[in-house]
Amino acid sequence: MPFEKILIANRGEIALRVIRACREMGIPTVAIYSTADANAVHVRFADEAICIGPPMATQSYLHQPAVLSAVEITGADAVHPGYGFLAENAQFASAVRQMGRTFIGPSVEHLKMFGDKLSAKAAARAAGLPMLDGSAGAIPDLETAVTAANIATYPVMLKAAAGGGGKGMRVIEDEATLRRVFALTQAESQAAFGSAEVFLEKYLRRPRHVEVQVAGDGRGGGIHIGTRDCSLQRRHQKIIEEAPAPFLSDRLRAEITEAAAELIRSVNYCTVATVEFLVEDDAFYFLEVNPRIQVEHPVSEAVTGVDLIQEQIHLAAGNGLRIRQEDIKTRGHSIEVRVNAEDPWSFLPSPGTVTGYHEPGGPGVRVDSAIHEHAMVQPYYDSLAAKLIVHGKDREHATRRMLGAMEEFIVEGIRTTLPLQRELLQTEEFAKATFWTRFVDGWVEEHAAAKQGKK
Amino acid sequence: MPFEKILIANRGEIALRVIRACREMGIPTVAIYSTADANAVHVRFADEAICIGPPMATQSYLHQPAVLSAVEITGADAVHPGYGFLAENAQFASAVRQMGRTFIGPSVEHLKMFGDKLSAKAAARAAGLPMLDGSAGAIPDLETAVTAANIATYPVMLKAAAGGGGKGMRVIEDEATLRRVFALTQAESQAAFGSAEVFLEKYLRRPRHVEVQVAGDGRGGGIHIGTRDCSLQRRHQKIIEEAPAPFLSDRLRAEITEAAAELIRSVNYCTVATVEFLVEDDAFYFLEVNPRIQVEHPVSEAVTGVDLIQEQIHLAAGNGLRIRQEDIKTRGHSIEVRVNAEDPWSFLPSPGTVTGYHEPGGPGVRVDSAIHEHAMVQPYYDSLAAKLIVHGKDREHATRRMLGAMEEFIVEGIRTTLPLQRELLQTEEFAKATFWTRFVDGWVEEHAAAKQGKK
Amino acid sequence: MDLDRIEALLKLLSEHEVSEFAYKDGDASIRLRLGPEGIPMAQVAAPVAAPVVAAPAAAPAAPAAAAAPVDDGLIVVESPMVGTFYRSPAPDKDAYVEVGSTVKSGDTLCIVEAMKLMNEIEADIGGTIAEILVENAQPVQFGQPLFKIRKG
Amino acid sequence: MDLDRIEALLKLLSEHEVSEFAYKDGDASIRLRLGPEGIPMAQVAAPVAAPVVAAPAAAPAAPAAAAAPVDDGLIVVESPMVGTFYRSPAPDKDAYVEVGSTVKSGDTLCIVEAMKLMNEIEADIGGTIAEILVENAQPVQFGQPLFKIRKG
Repeated sequence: MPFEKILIANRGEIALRVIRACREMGIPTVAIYSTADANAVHVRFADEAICIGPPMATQSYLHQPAVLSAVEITGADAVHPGYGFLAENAQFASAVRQMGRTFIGPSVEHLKMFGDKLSAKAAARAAGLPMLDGSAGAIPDLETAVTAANIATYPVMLKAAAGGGGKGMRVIEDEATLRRVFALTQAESQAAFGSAEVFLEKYLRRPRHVEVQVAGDGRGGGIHIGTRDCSLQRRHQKIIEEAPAPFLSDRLRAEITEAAAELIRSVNYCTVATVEFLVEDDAFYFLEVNPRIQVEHPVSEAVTGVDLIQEQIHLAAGNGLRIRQEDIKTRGHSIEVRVNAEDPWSFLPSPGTVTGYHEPGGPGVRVDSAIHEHAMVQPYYDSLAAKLIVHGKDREHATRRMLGAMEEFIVEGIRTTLPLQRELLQTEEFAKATFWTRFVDGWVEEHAAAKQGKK
Repeated sequence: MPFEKILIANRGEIALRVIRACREMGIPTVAIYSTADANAVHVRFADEAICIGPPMATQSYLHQPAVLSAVEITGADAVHPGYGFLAENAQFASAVRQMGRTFIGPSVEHLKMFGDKLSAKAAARAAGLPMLDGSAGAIPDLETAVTAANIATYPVMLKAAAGGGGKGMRVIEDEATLRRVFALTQAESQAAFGSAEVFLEKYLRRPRHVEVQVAGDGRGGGIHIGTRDCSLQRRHQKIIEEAPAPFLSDRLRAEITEAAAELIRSVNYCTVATVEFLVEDDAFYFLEVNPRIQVEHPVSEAVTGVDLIQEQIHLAAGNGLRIRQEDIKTRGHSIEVRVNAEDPWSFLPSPGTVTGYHEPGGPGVRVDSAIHEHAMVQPYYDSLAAKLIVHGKDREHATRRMLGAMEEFIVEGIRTTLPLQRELLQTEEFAKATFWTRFVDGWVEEHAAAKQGKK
Repeated sequence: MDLDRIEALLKLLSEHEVSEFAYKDGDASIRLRLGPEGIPMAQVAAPVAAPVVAAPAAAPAAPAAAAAPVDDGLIVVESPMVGTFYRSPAPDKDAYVEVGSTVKSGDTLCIVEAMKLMNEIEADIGGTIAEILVENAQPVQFGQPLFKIRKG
Repeated sequence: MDLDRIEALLKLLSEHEVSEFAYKDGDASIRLRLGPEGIPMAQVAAPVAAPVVAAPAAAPAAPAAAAAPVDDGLIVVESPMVGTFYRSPAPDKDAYVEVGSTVKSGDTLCIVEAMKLMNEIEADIGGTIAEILVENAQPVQFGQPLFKIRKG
């Protein structure tokens, strides 16, 4: 047993996912919760549970003294941070380790390296990954920006180095515009993120978001665990994901997975991560590294049979990689739909009590849910209520299976994004995978008015 | 699309299972229901639904004129009978075909052949399958019985040819007993089953129930789709099943699967079936053929990736076998637990309203359920409320996964057999697969009193 | 038990927040359920399954005969079986009844054909046909309302 | 049926927090279910998760200060943070308060240690310590009741 007791510094479906993994490994778990979550599933199904504060995340799940105090008094010897909250917080990881406990995630050094866009890009460039043309680092002044833009060719994108989640980015179509907005963007970045550092790169008009699941042993060993496509995003939030990434040429698939694995090997990365790329035509470009487990990890689990959470725990325990690259074989196709508690067309959050609930079932259907009948969807936290994952023989079969399962997924009392996703899965753009990262935003704008009428 | 519209002559989880298969194939479905089932899930999720009668099964699901009338007025071109009810009723299958519709099941000839224990044994013997020593057919008189028993050696079992489900059987330890009870057994058989025909065979003390999933194309082609072990039975009702059957020698596994496939090839059987065997030490003996889909089919689906209901539909449409023997590869291990609405220790039915419900989820967990919060478990039909199926890397992993999933399976308002199954899965007999077909009965008797106290 | 006693009982039960009560003594029995019921998921939501015929068969089981009173003093005649509804004995014959027809108990109202068998459906009460609820030659399910009869 | 007897029965049942009752004697039988129907699954069932500490944190959020009135006229002081509860400033010192101690608003009641920080928990109301709910040096969670104070 790699650990005696794991405290899960998270809530919702990912906390339950970690509980399930630990239970199979025979490791007792501790749930932490805010007063708003006293009846939440992760509290119910953990072996122990401890209330750490009031509903606001800043006073509970994000409040490091409370979380660390819970670790101390429960005697957990390891902390799983899930995703979000403190998962990529170097200070928290460091504090956990200073207590002599294991942080189930990367080293502080790697959290810092991949937490900053520029140092992440530097690491990727050093590992030989293809980069979008642009500035190699922060741009000191306007003339450097103009030169870099001329090399990259317009359109280019100006990005705040400390930005993220789609914030602090500006598309620039010509030099005149660049000259007009450069200083403004720096000032905005300073105001929004506390750093005026900006960089510039080639802007792709219709890129797909393709990412590679990787795992490293911290000793220069590292493998990829297949590709995912997460191009279907609403305001930079993924809403449908699939594995493997469809319609990649064999050459591209081989190159992109090897590149991702090479990056984590080159920095002696230890634990699981996702290397994200943009793909356009038959080329791929490094985007960023997410040094944690991701929401969409189940699609990779479905097609490869690897339990990524259990691998993560084993790697944190220093057990090294238990799987070799040649063990990773992809079977069939998997799709995940995020069931967000939001209005499907306006994307406004829809917290409240679930008054009716029915989960789909049958072959090839997996549900990772934090809700049930009578559950409260809290207004304080993100809106992900459940994930529906299907596994089919091929992409077309998985799509049909997903559409069938969605018909059976009944959530009453709150609104969910399911109606939007049901329609998206039936578009020609999905069938042919001709979607791109901003496809959903345009599609929703076109259809929202009509849909709002129908709803 | 093999059919235009399929009427499902059943209810509960198997009706929903067929709906799911049809939906993936793009075939519209018709549900039939009694007034008691007006709010049942199969009614809700079928494309059409039609009420065929009052609650009593004899006036609804078993009432052939009502079912056939529903077929007629809905214009369904095929009928899926599920299991139980009319699934093995030759008269019903014949009536469906006389209406020019397809019965998704075997020919009338095969229904009759396998519906009678003696003709089934004759077919198996002709195909060269190993049989328990005993009478080759009905025993005309006592002296024949004594001779047959001497060849088989005691103990022997006297069985009513028309019996089934564990009824009409008597274990006999010596000749004196045989002489005393032979005529009595004939008389009982006459009274209970309308036929005095009895036969006799060797009685095994600790046999395991091993069965082989098969599929035939009706033209002499036939394959096996792996083994299952269903030794854990309570009063001859299976309660835990698994695939593949554990701890079979490679030789035995090869022989038993080939024997089963040979049997269905030898009679030009068309559609799916299960060939059941008893296994003791390293020998196997033919038991019977179930010419229909079985409750426990999901464990075979989990380890082989074959959708048995869809194969059944394709075979009924005359499409022949779409899978070859060499395509059948077993991956990992799967276990199914039947969630029966019964007291776990007394096995008394526990119908009623489900007042609280939570299904397990996460990787490798499948739920085929006919219930949900507020669902009514009817007293009129069998007590199977849901099936929980897990798939793991190996048997030990599948067992841990099942135990974890059972912790999350919450059914309130009715009693279920889950507490019994949770304990059974933790016995040494399960871990080492040293159980046998009557193990549970003895185990429950030993433990029931203690458990009843704890409950 | 008279109404006063029932009222007193109800007061008592709700004071103690009793949600269910059943009492039986010999032939007398009472059964009460107080407060809002947990409404079934399957009933709350819009039905996904489209019934073959319009009327949901939530009606009480009426195995052979088929008359159930409804609120407005009318009697509903329900189909005792699944089949096809015919208003006349043959295509070229007159309908058994029209709206306004007077019927007495035992009069044939229609035919429900099931498996080539023509089942005559008879009135088990006398009165006037107030409404015919199904079109000729349409499929009907078990328990589906066919006619409304005004008693008398 | 005798209403007085039923009332006596109901009183008895609710005193003992019985939620269901069934009784049968020959032909007579009675069946009762008390309390609101359809209580959420997550609340009805015995909790699977064993809380680290006894009291479930169903208490209202009490962010900084931590006094909540309870039925019996007593005021409950809740822990404003997760940590370890100490009754005295140091192992060799006297406890801040004992049962029966009189406190005024602002008096230190105990320490909750979190991450090596000793947080003094003060009374925000004057009165008499009626009960001390946690043993010395035990872990406490957010919102957990620590003391009961009788006001005045």
